Amino acid sequence: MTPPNRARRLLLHPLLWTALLFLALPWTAGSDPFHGQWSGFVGIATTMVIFALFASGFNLLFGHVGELSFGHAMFFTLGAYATALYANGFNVTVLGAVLAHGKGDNMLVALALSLLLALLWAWLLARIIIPRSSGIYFSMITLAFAQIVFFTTYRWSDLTGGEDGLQNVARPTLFGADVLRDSDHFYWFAALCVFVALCVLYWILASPFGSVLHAIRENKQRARFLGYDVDKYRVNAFVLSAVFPAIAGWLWTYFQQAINPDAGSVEYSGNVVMMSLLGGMQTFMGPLLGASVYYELQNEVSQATKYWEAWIGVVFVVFVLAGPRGIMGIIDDVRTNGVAAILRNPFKREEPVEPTFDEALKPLDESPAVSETGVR
Amino acid sequence: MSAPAPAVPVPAAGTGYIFKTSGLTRRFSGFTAVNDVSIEIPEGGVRTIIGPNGAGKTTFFNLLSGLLPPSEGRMWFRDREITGLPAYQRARLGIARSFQITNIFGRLTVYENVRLAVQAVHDGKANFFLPTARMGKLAERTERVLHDIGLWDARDTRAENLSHGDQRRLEIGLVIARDPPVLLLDEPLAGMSPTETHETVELITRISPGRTILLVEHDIDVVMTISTTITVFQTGGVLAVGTPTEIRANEAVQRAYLGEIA
Amino acid sequence: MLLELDRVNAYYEKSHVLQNVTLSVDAGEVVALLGRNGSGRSTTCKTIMGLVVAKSGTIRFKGQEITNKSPFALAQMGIAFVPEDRRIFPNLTVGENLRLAALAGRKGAWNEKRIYEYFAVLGERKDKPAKLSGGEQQMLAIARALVANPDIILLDEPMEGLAPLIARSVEEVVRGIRAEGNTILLVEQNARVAMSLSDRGYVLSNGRVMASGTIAELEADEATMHRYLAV
Amino acid sequence: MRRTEGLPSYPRRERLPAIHLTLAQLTDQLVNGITLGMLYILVALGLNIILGLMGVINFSHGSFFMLGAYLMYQFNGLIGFWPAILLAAVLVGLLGMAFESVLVRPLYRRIPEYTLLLTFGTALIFAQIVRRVWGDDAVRVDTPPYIPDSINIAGLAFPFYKDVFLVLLTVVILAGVWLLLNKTNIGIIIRAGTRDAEMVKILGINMPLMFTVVFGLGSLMAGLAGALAAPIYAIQPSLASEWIVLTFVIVIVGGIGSFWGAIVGGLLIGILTSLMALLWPPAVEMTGYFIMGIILLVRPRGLFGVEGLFE
Repeated sequence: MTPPNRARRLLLHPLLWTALLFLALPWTAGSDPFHGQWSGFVGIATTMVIFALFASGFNLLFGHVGELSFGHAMFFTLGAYATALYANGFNVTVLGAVLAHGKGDNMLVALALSLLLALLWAWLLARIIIPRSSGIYFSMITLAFAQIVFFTTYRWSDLTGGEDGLQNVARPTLFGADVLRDSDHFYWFAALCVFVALCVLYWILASPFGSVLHAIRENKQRARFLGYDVDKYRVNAFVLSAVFPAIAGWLWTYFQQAINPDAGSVEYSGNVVMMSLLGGMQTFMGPLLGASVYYELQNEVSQATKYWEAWIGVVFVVFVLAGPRGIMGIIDDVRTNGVAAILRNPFKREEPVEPTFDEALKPLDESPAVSETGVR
Repeated sequence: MSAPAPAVPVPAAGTGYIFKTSGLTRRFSGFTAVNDVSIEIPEGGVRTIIGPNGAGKTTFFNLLSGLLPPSEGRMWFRDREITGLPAYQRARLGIARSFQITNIFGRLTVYENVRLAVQAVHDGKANFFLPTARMGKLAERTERVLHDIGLWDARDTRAENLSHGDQRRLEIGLVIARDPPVLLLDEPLAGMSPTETHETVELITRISPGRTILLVEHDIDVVMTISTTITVFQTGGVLAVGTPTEIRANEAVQRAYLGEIA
Repeated sequence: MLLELDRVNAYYEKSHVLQNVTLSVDAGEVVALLGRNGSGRSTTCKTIMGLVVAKSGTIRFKGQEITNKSPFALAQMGIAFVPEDRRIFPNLTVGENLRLAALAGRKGAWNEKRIYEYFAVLGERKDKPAKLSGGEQQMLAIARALVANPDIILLDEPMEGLAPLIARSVEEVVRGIRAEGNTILLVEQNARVAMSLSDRGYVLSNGRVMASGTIAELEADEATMHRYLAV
Repeated sequence: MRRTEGLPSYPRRERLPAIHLTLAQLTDQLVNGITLGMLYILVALGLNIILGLMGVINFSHGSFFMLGAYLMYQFNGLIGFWPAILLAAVLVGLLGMAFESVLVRPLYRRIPEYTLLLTFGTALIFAQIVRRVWGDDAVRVDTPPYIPDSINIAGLAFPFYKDVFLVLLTVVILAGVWLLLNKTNIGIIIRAGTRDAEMVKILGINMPLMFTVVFGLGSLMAGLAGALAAPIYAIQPSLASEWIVLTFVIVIVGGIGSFWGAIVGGLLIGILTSLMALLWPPAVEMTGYFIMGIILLVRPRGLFGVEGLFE
């Protein structure tokens, strides 16, 4: 690589832009933290960064492996409940044995528990789902399994507090100092955690492992014939993509200081799908942008109408039809073709590629690529 | 994250044949594409399979490379039985194949395409999470392959934007990237212009020493020039095997292609 | 002319599979498309049928331009296509396969009853699921084309992959429907068979028409025949 | 999925130890389950036919069910009970046809996930429209006075509309759908199309039109189920999301594109869910998902999911 090229690459580095985005978020929408003028937006900014991580984790699977999970809120909610249960303590009878735990205030232990729970569940599911499904079949199945988690949090009232959830979760201390109680401090804490996690995600995607995922997204069959154990990669990707929502759930509990079953609902799963698509799902920045735009939109529209979700739906539908590569895709188009060309022909966008082989309705992935009668 | 690759040592050469099949049969509904084929394909050289449409050539390839399970019969790669082995493990043994329709990673760059193929050799190694750029050996081999297939200058192009001929060449690049002992090339010249055909034939000739190439091809002129032996398939079975000269002189073969007027 | 192709160009992805193909078929004629595998014969049929996009050139049928029309509209105009892989619906009965084909077809000499008389093997199985052998599938595929009473049948490799004896019986069927005065554009690997069935022929190679003429003319041109058809 | 009051009315009883189950309770729940299953079947079969023919999965299918119920509620006061059911179903069917030709059609060339995404977005819109028009609170429809409340069979009292009339009507409707699929020309086209839509086109059938018609038909079935269910369940905006996930589960359990799969899957989940209400109430809503998990382990393509569709 020639030096100017390297400088250019550094300038366009997604992590740099991520950092800039996180620095900029609290300043938008009329806040001016330098002069102590928080307009309540820091709460929204915190939501944005947490969901940026959640959506990025989801997008590892959708944008980079090509599998659309409609149930990723299950990992978010598992992480969140693990944290809340650890922080608040619990006392529950399981199979005749009394399990009890007092309040815990070490947030790293909470994080470890969140990850453990999410990883176990993800691994179990991956072993069941991955060899048996792909395409929309995969989407439907993940959606259904997420419902098991949702209804568990909803119905197991002794443990989870049922519909009301778990309240009054204390914010953790930093080296013994109770600084995170303050919402802007918490924003910077969350932003930093998310940034570190995103660095790890970026590293994964840039590694040889990540490029195999892209290969699988582009052409499963070819990857297989290069000697890759495609299902093993898909299982690993599935498990990895559960890690980031779990971390996001951990932050979410501490941020909200409460958790209820909604966090694992179809809506939450669907929201991150929308965020990824709005931002641009095959890019690293896409889900981050998408999460920010989503909550900005929600913030603005919800002040005008209580039916704001309809407008989010409209925006989403328009993107699916006319801009399936999301905001990043539009930026890309503008960079390559210039604004004038886009305006002249606003609907001529690069379409996402069709699958190389018709895997849509094949629940089993081992289906022959050659149709039965199409033997040559 | 990646478990170590299953230990599948590449069987040593020396059995004399690269592939052996016994009673290999594949049926589709109402149609037997490959019918009781028992052959041995000798090690080395360009072994071409020709035959009319529907003779079962591609299905035979699909059976050898593990894309389709056989309805009946067994097959061996050197002295190792591969009948039930999944496709990716056959690829790890060194059985590399290209496809009739262009089958590459469309939205990745040419460089990434080849690197993925090269990298497949290292699949399962501990350093798999290191950034790709730092894997020097990979880069070296990738560059070699890109030069070999003449796509070095196009390395940063997205594969889907290449011309048809270049896409087909990239496909061959994917096949040779891990330096496999066997190449299964399914109609590598399909849809190429005369110039592209010429270049690709040269490429195939250049990569053939030290390997066995199984070739399905329709361009008879090319087949006659580069083949060591030709196997003629008809209606799912083997009609004839021989050198190009023998095949040209074989009346049954001429009848299969032309009918009696020739 | 019933069907005319004028300098038609078509691509599969980026591969230029038809290059300035010009040919015509008159009513009542059987025209053979000759050539080796991969020479573009099947693609010609698919392009006529609107299954492959013609990037340039025109296709006319009964004087009307039909380039890149939807397949169902072409079928309703009177073009029947028998694809090389037959594409029988095995989840339907033999009778249902025929009824489906007759739905959008026209009334005429062929109806279900006559089909069963003509193809006895189909008549025996009309109420059974169409899980048929290769030869039976081909019979049904041809019957499916006939029952719509089309003006022209595009017949793609009817004997492909069939054992010699069965191939011969399919050949006889084609000969029979030719004798009834049907117009056929025939793609056939075996030049002898193709030529014995046809009035005229076009020789294709690499997506181009290399030679054309009456069967007698083509037979006389041994050099061309050998160059493009033989091994 | 926020609140669960609107879930199909699983009876909320005190938890009873299993030994105290009486035969009456068991029968009661069994019949309940059959009713529930019948409605599931109607919704799932519509979805499954669309899925089988077009490879399109419609997340808004649950919204069509919900709209059927609301429209029934709306028209009930205006034109009477039976015409309201009919009109609601037909309107939802027409809506489905418009939906397909305007929104879904541009996406056929893309990967199927995009239709899922699109219809997820439209489901959000439908939910808000319903909230805007009919409010957040549940509405109710009563059966007309001339329909008896309950009927005695073998000494047991069954709610007439819910457990007798509805079940019988659904059986008739399903028989009709079966006849349509197996004995009519449209049925031949649909069955052939699930196998190879392009070849059907080659045979001269206007498949784009057929897609619209079949999408309308499937939507009509969802709308009809909604209209029929209106007198039984609380009608509220959350109906859509509650039903759509279970519908997916039934399709997975029964097998994609399978007629009998939808029927067996719907009944199985309806009945087992109802019985679970007796055995272990907290797990009621999860029954279907557990069944799905088990089926997935044993038969990944679902009970009837073989390659041949509608066989």
